Amino acid sequence: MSIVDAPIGATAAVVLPGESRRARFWRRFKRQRAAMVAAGFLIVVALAAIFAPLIAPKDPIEQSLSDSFANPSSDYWLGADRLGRDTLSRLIYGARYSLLAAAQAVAVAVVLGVPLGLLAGFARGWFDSVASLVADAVLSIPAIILALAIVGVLGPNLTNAMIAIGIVYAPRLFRVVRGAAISVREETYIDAARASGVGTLRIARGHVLPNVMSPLIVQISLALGFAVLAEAAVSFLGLGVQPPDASWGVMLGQATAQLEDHPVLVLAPGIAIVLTVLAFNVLGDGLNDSLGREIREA
Amino acid sequence: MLRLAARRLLKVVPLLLLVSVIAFGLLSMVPGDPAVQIAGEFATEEQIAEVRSDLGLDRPWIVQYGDWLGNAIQGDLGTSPFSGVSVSTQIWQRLPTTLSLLGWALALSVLIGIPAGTIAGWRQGSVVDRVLTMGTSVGVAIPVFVSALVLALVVGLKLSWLPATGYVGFSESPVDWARHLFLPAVALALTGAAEIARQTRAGIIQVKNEDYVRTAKASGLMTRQVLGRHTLKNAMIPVVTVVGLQISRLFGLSVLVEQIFNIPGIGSRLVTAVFENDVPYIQGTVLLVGIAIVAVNVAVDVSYGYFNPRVRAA
Amino acid sequence: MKHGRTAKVLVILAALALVAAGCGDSDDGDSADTAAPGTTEVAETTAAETTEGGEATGTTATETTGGEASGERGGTLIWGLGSNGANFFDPHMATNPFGRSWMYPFYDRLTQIDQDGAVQPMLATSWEFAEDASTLTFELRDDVVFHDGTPFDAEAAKANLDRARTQETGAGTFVDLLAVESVEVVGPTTVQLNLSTPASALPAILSDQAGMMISPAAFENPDLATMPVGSGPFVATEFRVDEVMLAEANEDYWDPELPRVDNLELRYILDPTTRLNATASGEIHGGTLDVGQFSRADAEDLGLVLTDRFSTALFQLFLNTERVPALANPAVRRAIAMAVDQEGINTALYNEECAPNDQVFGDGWYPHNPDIDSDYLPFDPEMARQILEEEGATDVEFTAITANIPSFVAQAEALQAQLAEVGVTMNVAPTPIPELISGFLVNRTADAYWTLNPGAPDPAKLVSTVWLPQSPFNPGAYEIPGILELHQQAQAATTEDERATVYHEMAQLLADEQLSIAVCTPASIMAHSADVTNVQLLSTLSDVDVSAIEVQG
Amino acid sequence: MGSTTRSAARSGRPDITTPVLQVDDLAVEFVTEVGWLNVIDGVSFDVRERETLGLIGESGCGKSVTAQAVMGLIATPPGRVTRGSIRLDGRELLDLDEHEMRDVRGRQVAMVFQEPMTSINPAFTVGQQITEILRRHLGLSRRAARERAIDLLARVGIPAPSQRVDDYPHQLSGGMRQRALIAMALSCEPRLLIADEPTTALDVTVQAQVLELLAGLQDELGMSVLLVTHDLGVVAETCDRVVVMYAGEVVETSEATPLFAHPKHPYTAALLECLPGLRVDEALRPIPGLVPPRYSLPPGCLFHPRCRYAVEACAAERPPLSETGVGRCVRCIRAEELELPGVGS
Repeated sequence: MSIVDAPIGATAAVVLPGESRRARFWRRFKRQRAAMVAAGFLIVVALAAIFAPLIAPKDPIEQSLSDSFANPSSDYWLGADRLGRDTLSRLIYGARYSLLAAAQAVAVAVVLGVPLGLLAGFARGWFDSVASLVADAVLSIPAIILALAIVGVLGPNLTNAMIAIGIVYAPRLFRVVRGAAISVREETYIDAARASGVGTLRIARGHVLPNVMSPLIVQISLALGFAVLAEAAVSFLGLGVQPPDASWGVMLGQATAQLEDHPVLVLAPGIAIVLTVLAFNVLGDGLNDSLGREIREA
Repeated sequence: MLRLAARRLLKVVPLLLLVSVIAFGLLSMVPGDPAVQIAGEFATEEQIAEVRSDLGLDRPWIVQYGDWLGNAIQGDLGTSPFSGVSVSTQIWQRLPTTLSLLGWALALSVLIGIPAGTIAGWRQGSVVDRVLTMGTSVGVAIPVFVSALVLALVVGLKLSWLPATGYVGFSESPVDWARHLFLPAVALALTGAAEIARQTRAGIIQVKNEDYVRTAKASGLMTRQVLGRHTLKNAMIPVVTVVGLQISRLFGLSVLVEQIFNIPGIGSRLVTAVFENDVPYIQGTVLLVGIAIVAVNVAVDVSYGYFNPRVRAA
Repeated sequence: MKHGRTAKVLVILAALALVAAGCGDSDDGDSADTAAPGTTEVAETTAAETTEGGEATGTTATETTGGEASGERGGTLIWGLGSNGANFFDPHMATNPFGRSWMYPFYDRLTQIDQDGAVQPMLATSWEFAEDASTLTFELRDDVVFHDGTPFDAEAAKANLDRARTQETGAGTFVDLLAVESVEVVGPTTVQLNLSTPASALPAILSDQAGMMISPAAFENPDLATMPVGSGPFVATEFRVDEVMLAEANEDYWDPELPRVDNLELRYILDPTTRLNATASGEIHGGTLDVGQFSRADAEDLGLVLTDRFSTALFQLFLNTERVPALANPAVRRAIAMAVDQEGINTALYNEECAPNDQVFGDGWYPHNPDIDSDYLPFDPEMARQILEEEGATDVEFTAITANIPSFVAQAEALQAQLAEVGVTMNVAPTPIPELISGFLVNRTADAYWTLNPGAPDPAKLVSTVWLPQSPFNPGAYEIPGILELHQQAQAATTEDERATVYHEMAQLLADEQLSIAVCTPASIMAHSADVTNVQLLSTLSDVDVSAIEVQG
Repeated sequence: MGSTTRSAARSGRPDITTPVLQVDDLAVEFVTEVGWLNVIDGVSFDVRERETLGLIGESGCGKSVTAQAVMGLIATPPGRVTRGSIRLDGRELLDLDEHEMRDVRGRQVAMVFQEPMTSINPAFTVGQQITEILRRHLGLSRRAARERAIDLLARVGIPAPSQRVDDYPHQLSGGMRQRALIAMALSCEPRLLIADEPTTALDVTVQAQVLELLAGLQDELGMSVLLVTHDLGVVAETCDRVVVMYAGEVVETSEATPLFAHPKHPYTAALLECLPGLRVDEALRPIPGLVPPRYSLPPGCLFHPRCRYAVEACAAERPPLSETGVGRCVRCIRAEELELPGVGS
């Protein structure tokens, strides 16, 4: 039977006997080319962030006022900003802050959202109603305003800004995890485990968490995208990364007025943000399809 | 249906209370003391303390909250410490502007998002689907304040097809009102439509594999009926939820868009309030928006009854 | 089938680049532009004008003739203002140093300052000091009526001056009138101020908020803060907070030449990019050009006309000498001043619109000491490092707060880098504007504060705010030797020449002391459409008196 | 459940002129992650006028795919018909474009599915879903369609049809819903009804009622029925002729009675041996091994690894489907020599 390379698209998911969950994930993920490209791009950005000192042509903070707003040239590949700092170097170092910010924010969201969501979904009862109430209340207040208020209270710096964004995103993770936990809780094998005397906590860790993992991983990927965007918004209002360091959001904020005369100053961080967020979203979709539900063959 | 709505409304009361606590509590902790603003740079410590007590800021938190909530229920959200103008009037003056902007943005988002999502979902795997999917991913990825500025600069100023700034009330001239709101609404609708399209696509894909859609096809119904009636109506539940979420998201983003397009809505006043530390205005706005979003969520829940008769009977 | 998706992704990325290429940024970086809530001299963010733009292009609206106004009154004037603030229509209570533009159309003052900086009559036709400088007597006009019908006479003037003298909180007008012991009505149109100490600056100071005349009947009116009741050329009709003040011409204004339009709209547009766009798109007639963001060419490219004027403002780094002991040493401060590349900053950050300046008084203002040029403390990092070593101040470190507005942050970052070159570590902490006053002035928790002082109608006011030991902007209460004597002398000098010589000496003293590190003096620039003429700028930065503006077509 | 085949007792003999449905050498492929997968290969059978043909086989043998192929419901992607022809009253359905096929579906060929709970749209009333089909195919007015819908509900045995017509699906029991689906399918009196496991999801008592209903309507409307099932008991009850499928291929075709009495293909015989109801005295003998998945088929006869009578030659090459008497064919090279035990009546 000839195996013609199948077109991508709505393929019927096939369960090959004897295939481990991980192997099946990789077999499917390899076929999601867009997701692979996105993953590749993110790895490149992460490496650039880690090895910034080696890659960046110049010191991102070093100023030369005579080169203020220098146009892209062999010396300044992407031109220089108002203080004569090399845009490319700042972009590479900026990756550090933007990714670090995203990671911090998502970490806060996970620490806050996941355990509470798991407990609420699994334990139900008063805890669930109270936790859901708080989550709904936080979700009822627009993200940007809440973040601004929290940063206002904690004081403007990168970590506080990311804590704020983490708090704002936590209810979303809470609801995803709670939803998954509730659906798993209904499964018969949970009753079977409980019937055989397995403790609630072990059930939660053993059965509920693995099943919650796949929707959670997808949400985390989307959360990272959200965090990069949120960091840009907060930094744009001057409440994020403190000078002289700069994240992409800060670079964007500082260059807004020069959009007409020096578009590259806005373009560089703008494209970086859009591509990174796009990569996170595409990766999220890819993960979603690869981790998705297995359709038993008819 | 009514019982469902009543039960849902009952659940709303504690939620609103919590929103008000967050709105009041969080914002009253924001540093930067309004009393110093009013007293001026030459005031002495005592004078600042005196102004603070006039504003009632020296009372314990709970008392301030109780007082504020009591008034809020009667529609009085306090006064801005600087201009002495009541917050409620400020919001009331600016509400129609923001509602027009959000109305436009939501309409555009829905009119673009749902059809795009339906086509992408119905023709899953086709080129159209992949283009639309990638388009929505990009749409979601572009920061709103970037698209807003580009629209303002390129379409507004350079091409001057549409006004780059300002707002004209509907009563004054509906045409100008629409023209002034178009660009900011598009800037907002870009991400709004993308989000709705993604959800509609997922909904359509899930529903189109249902047995009853196969039955409809097997009965030889036209695509218009199979897709338009049978599939769409059942796919709408998740979509309506997302549209509900969009309203809260669009308001948050409109704060920046109103600023860029200089539209005198609740949002642009919020930016100046944050910078002026006009806490009563911020608290009033956050409370009002919270109530509006809770109301939207209730409406969304109740709408499930329309889409799913089984819920209606519950 | 094979290449399928990869090719498509690359195509998308390319398309994306095009889309993103169009990407600008969000609204103007410094979305807070000014919104100088509270009283600090957080500038309107406008670093205006070059020095050579000394002369004012607008005509003076002095005396009664009202200059060469052309023909009869007509049309509606819409002007964009970048700042608002607390109680900004009650001149004695308003704490926003950039609120003047909102008040001038509604409140007449006792005196006014023409474009050359000379004090001219307004509600007061003439004034004179007694021989022993113990009193100052004003002769008042007899044909002035407030908007609410109350006639303006000596009683009204006394009521206003007393209110201004006793209002402890708010605009600080009581500091301006410290020298006034009491106010006496000596005639229906004559009022006499009894002075405890000589105060030659009073006539100039009374051209500002301290000299604004409010209708006494409106003193107790609770919404005076939002509905001005003065005797000015315009009468307020409707006010919407943070949005617009609508006004119509005052039909029975005492100066027949004014106002030159039927209706006035003062629009609050915080964001400089939006303001420039609004002017370019014709939504408003004009507004302040934020030179920290846009060059003159930008405005002219958009087909706009520029009216500029020298200003009494100064970009400077205020220091708390108590919190940072090393900064208590004038030599160290001078070394820091020499580490600053004023010319470099001017070109990079102000589009060449902020004249380098080592003394505190801008060029074009009479207290400016011509012998001190911008190279008095030359840009010489080598020498600066040397002095610091001699003074044993090799590890100076402090934190400077500034408004979290991109242009301000960029200026602070420039200083940070230049100071680092000579071994001085200045950390920059962008701070939300409401916390700047409490940070530096009230709780005194900040070491230094980078900002713009908008200037003042009279040098005396500037000195009392910053350089006296008890001045609010001298939190370290640093005592400059001889400053108090010079301040007294200036107050006692009656003619402008005498005052000029005293201030020249003071300028020399302050230039040596560098209690606040002076960088440059911005000029005020208004960008407006061509069909708007007679735009009168004030000496304080980016303040405009729209009373005399005329709109053709 | 009596072992006699119902068909013999029915009134008219099935007309043997041109068959209503002729399926010839049909092959269908599905795209999966491991590439194109051939699901059914070389399926041929006919359904004659007023006849009930049983299409039986274990789950996964491709019988449902065959039924859906006839209805043109194979979505491309992921599926596609690669070979063969499907003729309805002599008209080649595979040549029709989607638009023309829509006029056939529901009008000339109708289908009833296995899951009554999910095969009816929960968001619309039963009446709405029936009138929609009537108006689409017959262009009836709103009122006429409603009357006809009520009449149809009555004929499928739903009590108080004039109220039930405005009920939502969740207000009806499983049996009632299957009756409503049948009403929908038969609303335009189609030439052929394809019933894909119509009673599998119902409990036994309701099962019998539905089968009774189908037989009654078939006589009344002179309709042919293609019954897809894995339940030999149902086949024995209702089918005139039977087609046995195994792993995507037809292995035996025959009249119902002779098939049960003298099965020709070892797989058919083995199936009969599994039937508890039919043999009281002997122990059940399950078929060893599993149905081979389509992506790893054994060489030669697909059943040979599990066939008790398999010999060397069976593994050599694929046996053809050959005629063994009037209207009977079998895909086994040893069919002639083997005497396979049947189920005596």
